Amino acid sequence: MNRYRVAVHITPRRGILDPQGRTVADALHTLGFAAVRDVHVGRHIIVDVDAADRGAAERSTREMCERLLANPVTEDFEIASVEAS
Amino acid sequence: MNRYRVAVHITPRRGILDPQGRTVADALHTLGFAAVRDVHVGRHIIVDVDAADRGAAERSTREMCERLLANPVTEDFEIASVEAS
Amino acid sequence: MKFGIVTFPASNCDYDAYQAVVEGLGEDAVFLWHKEHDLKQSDVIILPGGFSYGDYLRAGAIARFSPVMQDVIAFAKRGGPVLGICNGFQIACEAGLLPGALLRNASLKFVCETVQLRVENSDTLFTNRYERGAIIRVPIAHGDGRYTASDETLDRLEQEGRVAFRYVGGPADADEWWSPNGSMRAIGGVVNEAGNVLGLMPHPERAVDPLLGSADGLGVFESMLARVAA
Amino acid sequence: MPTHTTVEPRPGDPAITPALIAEHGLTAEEHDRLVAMLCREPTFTELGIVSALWSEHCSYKHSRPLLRNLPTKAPYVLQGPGENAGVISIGDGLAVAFKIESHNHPSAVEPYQGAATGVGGILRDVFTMGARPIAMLNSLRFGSLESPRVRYLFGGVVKGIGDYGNCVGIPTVAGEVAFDPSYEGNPLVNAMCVGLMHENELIRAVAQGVGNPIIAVGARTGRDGIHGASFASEDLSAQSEAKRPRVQVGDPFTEKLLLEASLELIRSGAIVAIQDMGAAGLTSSSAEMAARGDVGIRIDTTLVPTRESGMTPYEILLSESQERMLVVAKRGREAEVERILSKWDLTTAVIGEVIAEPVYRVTEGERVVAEFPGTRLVTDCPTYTPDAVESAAVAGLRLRDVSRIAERPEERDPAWTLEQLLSSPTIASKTWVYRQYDTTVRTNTVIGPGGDAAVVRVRGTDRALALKTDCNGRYVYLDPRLGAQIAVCEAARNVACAGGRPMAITNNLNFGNPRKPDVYYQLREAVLGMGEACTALGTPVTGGNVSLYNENPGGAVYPTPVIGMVGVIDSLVHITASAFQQERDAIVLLGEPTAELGASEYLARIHDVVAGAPPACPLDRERALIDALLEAITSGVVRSAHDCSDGGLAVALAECCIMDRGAPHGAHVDLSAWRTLPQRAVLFGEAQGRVVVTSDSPDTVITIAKGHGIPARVVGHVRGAGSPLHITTGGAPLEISLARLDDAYHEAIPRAMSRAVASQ
Ligand SMILES: Nc1ncnc2c1ncn2[C@@H]1O[C@H](COP(=O)(O)OP(=O)(O)O)[C@@H](O)[C@H]1O
Ligand SMILES: [Mg+2]
Repeated sequence: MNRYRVAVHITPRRGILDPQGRTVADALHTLGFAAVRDVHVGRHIIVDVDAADRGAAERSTREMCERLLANPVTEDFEIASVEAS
Repeated sequence: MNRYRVAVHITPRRGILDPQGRTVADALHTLGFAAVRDVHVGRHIIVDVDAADRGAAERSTREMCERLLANPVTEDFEIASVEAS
Repeated sequence: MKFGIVTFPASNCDYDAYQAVVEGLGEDAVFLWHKEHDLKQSDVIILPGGFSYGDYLRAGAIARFSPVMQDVIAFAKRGGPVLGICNGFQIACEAGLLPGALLRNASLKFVCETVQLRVENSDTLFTNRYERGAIIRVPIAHGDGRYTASDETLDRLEQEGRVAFRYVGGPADADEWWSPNGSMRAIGGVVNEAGNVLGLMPHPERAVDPLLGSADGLGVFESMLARVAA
Repeated sequence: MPTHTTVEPRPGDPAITPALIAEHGLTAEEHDRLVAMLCREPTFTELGIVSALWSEHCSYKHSRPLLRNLPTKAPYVLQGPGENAGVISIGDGLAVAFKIESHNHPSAVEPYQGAATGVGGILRDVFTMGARPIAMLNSLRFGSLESPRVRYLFGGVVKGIGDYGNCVGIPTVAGEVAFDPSYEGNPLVNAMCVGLMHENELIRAVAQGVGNPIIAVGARTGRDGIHGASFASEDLSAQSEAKRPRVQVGDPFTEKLLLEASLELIRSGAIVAIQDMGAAGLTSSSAEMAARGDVGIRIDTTLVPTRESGMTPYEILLSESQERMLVVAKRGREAEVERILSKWDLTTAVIGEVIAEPVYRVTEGERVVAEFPGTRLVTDCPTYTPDAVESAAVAGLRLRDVSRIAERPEERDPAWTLEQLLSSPTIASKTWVYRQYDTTVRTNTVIGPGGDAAVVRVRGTDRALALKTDCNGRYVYLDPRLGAQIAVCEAARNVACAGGRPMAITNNLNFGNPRKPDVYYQLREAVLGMGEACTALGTPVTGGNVSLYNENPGGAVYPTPVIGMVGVIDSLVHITASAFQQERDAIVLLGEPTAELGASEYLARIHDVVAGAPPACPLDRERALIDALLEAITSGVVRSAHDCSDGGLAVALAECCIMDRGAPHGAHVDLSAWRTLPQRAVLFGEAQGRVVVTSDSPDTVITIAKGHGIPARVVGHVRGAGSPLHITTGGAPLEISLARLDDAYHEAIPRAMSRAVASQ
């Protein structure tokens, strides 16, 4: 068994209102960051998991996303990276 | 001016209690993912910004993190990627 | 009639629901412990408000995997009446008992106030003691109450009369849709296809005593009593 | 006599040097006192323990002698100061536990977590008495909302209070917020909790019974909040230094489990004592419980569940990780305790026991790392009575004749002045704040925030509690003794306006550095003034908290002794609203305007002047006013009652018109009876002892008032929602539409907060 650090991005599905992104963008404008065009806020989840190999670590994290970490109705997820640790 | 998409990871600072991460790890164990060692829940922020070049896009996003996006006391941030878009 | 009220870790309106049933309605209520597979022969299940598992990750996401939820889901599938209030609504959506999801309020702030709801369908198991179109005053208190679903789902809910309550009372017009949390189409409560599960963000159990400002929520409990006891 | 043991230095611990002692905040005399107690040099662990227990926060060394002056007794006081919370009996075998606590410094660093953990701590203080928390209050002070950093702090604190209390499911029902530049950089965040119990469930945090196990419950211990200093040693390497977070993070989810589990434990009878591991964590909770019981205890730090590996005894003892409790169980009933805690998924571990030997002993496995004789660790801590001298500058400000300050041209229209005052963030509606608090959970809130005191009914009885926090720091700054008296009287008046008989107070003394003579003077005078008012009103002090060293680069904050008042409403029918209720009701003013303008919000807001003497506040008159008001309310002739405070009579009247946004009322008021007084003093002066009452039987109200020697007269009538607020005085009449009033009062804070925040 090896230890892996898997990073997951969970993002609001396109088309669904993202008030947090909008509010952050507005706040950035007020602070003077006029060049900001758009902001989206999602979750960045780090899972430390024991697995036989990278592939297994990724597969099992994918399953965690499907079952718990992401909401299939409103969110998309993506495995951003898998690193041996 | 070019448009860049900058991705930022904001994570709870190490050593600071992360009740959310712990609760999610416990839940994953209950769901049968016994190999999960630890979980941390942070934010994944995507900033679309106009800038002269990649470096400028990154610098300005870094400043946004320092001033607004990340809590300087409890969170760490990292610029995960800068892509021309 | 016996109401079973589920206590999840950090449920905090379980006791209020209990009081509403026992004192407000004059019926029996029992608490159901989340770790047990025992519905104690309840006729109706209430998933109460609160912050089950701290609402960490997403409101209701973890609670739906509690042991008792397997029994609640089976009970609902058999046609048993289930009322999900606030966090209970969130749990019911996460568990797939109801369509859609409840996202962070559009204001990004927790909001506590008394709102006006219009009864959109008075034929349901949960609303038959109201007049259709009646406007009732009920408190809300939530941070994640923005009802969200695909357009197809929303169209279908409306066609099938499954939008039970809508937020109304815009500044100009008492009948105007006006959602305190950014809910799509100002939806405050929906029922499932079979009509035996209601989820709503407002707290009818907090509106059963005129001393506290409104007794308009009692109708939800009376409606269930009228149908289930019959 | 206990023999003085030798305790070998622990390998890896730093040597005790004068520098290390100084870094631990101990003076040379305190060190000598410690050496005399131990008959030897302390070990590193012992130094840490003492530095925590003798810190201002734990030992009250600069305030304890003063606090002895406070009245603490009444037949209904079941528990006075000295326990986790005070307790009063409210009849029918029921009792109320309540206490206030500050989290000013943590909130200045990290507003969200600082405020949240403050709420967590005060909740634990109340439920460890055996009471179920039923209401939360708070008292907040910030700098000017013009600053983006202040907006960040304000927003974060409010969200932190809300998120924590909402999750645990306790309604936050009342409070106060004021803004003044003196709090810039050092906000005040005080949280109060009120709990209900049966008298026979009262449990005190007193360790007893040789052989009884000591159990750590709840969250694991991490390296959070260990104060100490930055010393180098093997164990406390730079690396562990980096791991030591500057702030504690709250976990309201665990708190809710702790709450339920603690109440179940107390009811089971399987435990002797229970206490929060709050400031100075395991050290103070264990030492205080031992001292109260006058028993010895032994703790083995290797048995404490930790979040990280390699923690030293020093770190474990001083950690301030949140959501942890210390329990003394009855020997033989450990399994029962364990069963209850595991039902609530809480970590538990037996970490020590009560022992016959009169010592406080800490071991790391077999090795003794700290040992103190008897309970002297707690009882021998030093106290100080520094010099007290009033600041000449402040005395000068107080003596200034503010009646000579010229009016601004805009003031020719008093409606302009009223609008300015209503939109002053200190006066403006705090709906932006309490909309973020769950105020209705537990279904007992009869009157939530927005009026005077909040009212929470006591289920199963015909009674209710009236609750409020109050303090005007500017008054206390200009005259500490009088200002503190006014704080008590204002809280009592607010409680009485809701129909409550003021019963008892808790208090939070927020002051600057007590070693400065002018600050110590403020502290001494304020404590004396508070005591005098409490004696006069018959409201003993059952507890409180002292927060000193509230300073910013510009000097100390305004001295702010916040009063948390608990009152009892004898029958639900006597619950009284603040807003106007009914058209055509007569408006009766109890008490009278005066020429006073000193220390007012009017001077601060309109003229940018902080000067003059605060309004007089004869205590017997305040008592008579409260008696008169309560007699009128219980006679059933009062439809609404609202006291005059910040902004004076015009503001109070305006608030009565528009505070209930859903049901506004106009009013027609005639104050020309006082035309000989300066118009601005009549409208905006803050004369004490006044209440605006509405009634359909004004004659009865007036007769009752006169019976108590309180002047009273009909000053106008309530009008419908279409009418303006119209006030005649000797001078230019004041007329203003409800829409303008509403906008000024209700939109000021949302408007300010819609501007950007900045965390830096
Ligand atoms: N921080 C707060 N939390 C909850 N309620 C608050 C807070 N600040 C103010 N309020 C509420 O707003 C109302 C007005 O408060 P305040 O101006 O302090 O009243 P008063 O002048 O009568 O003391 C009260 O009902 C009070 O409880
Ligand atoms: Mg008042």
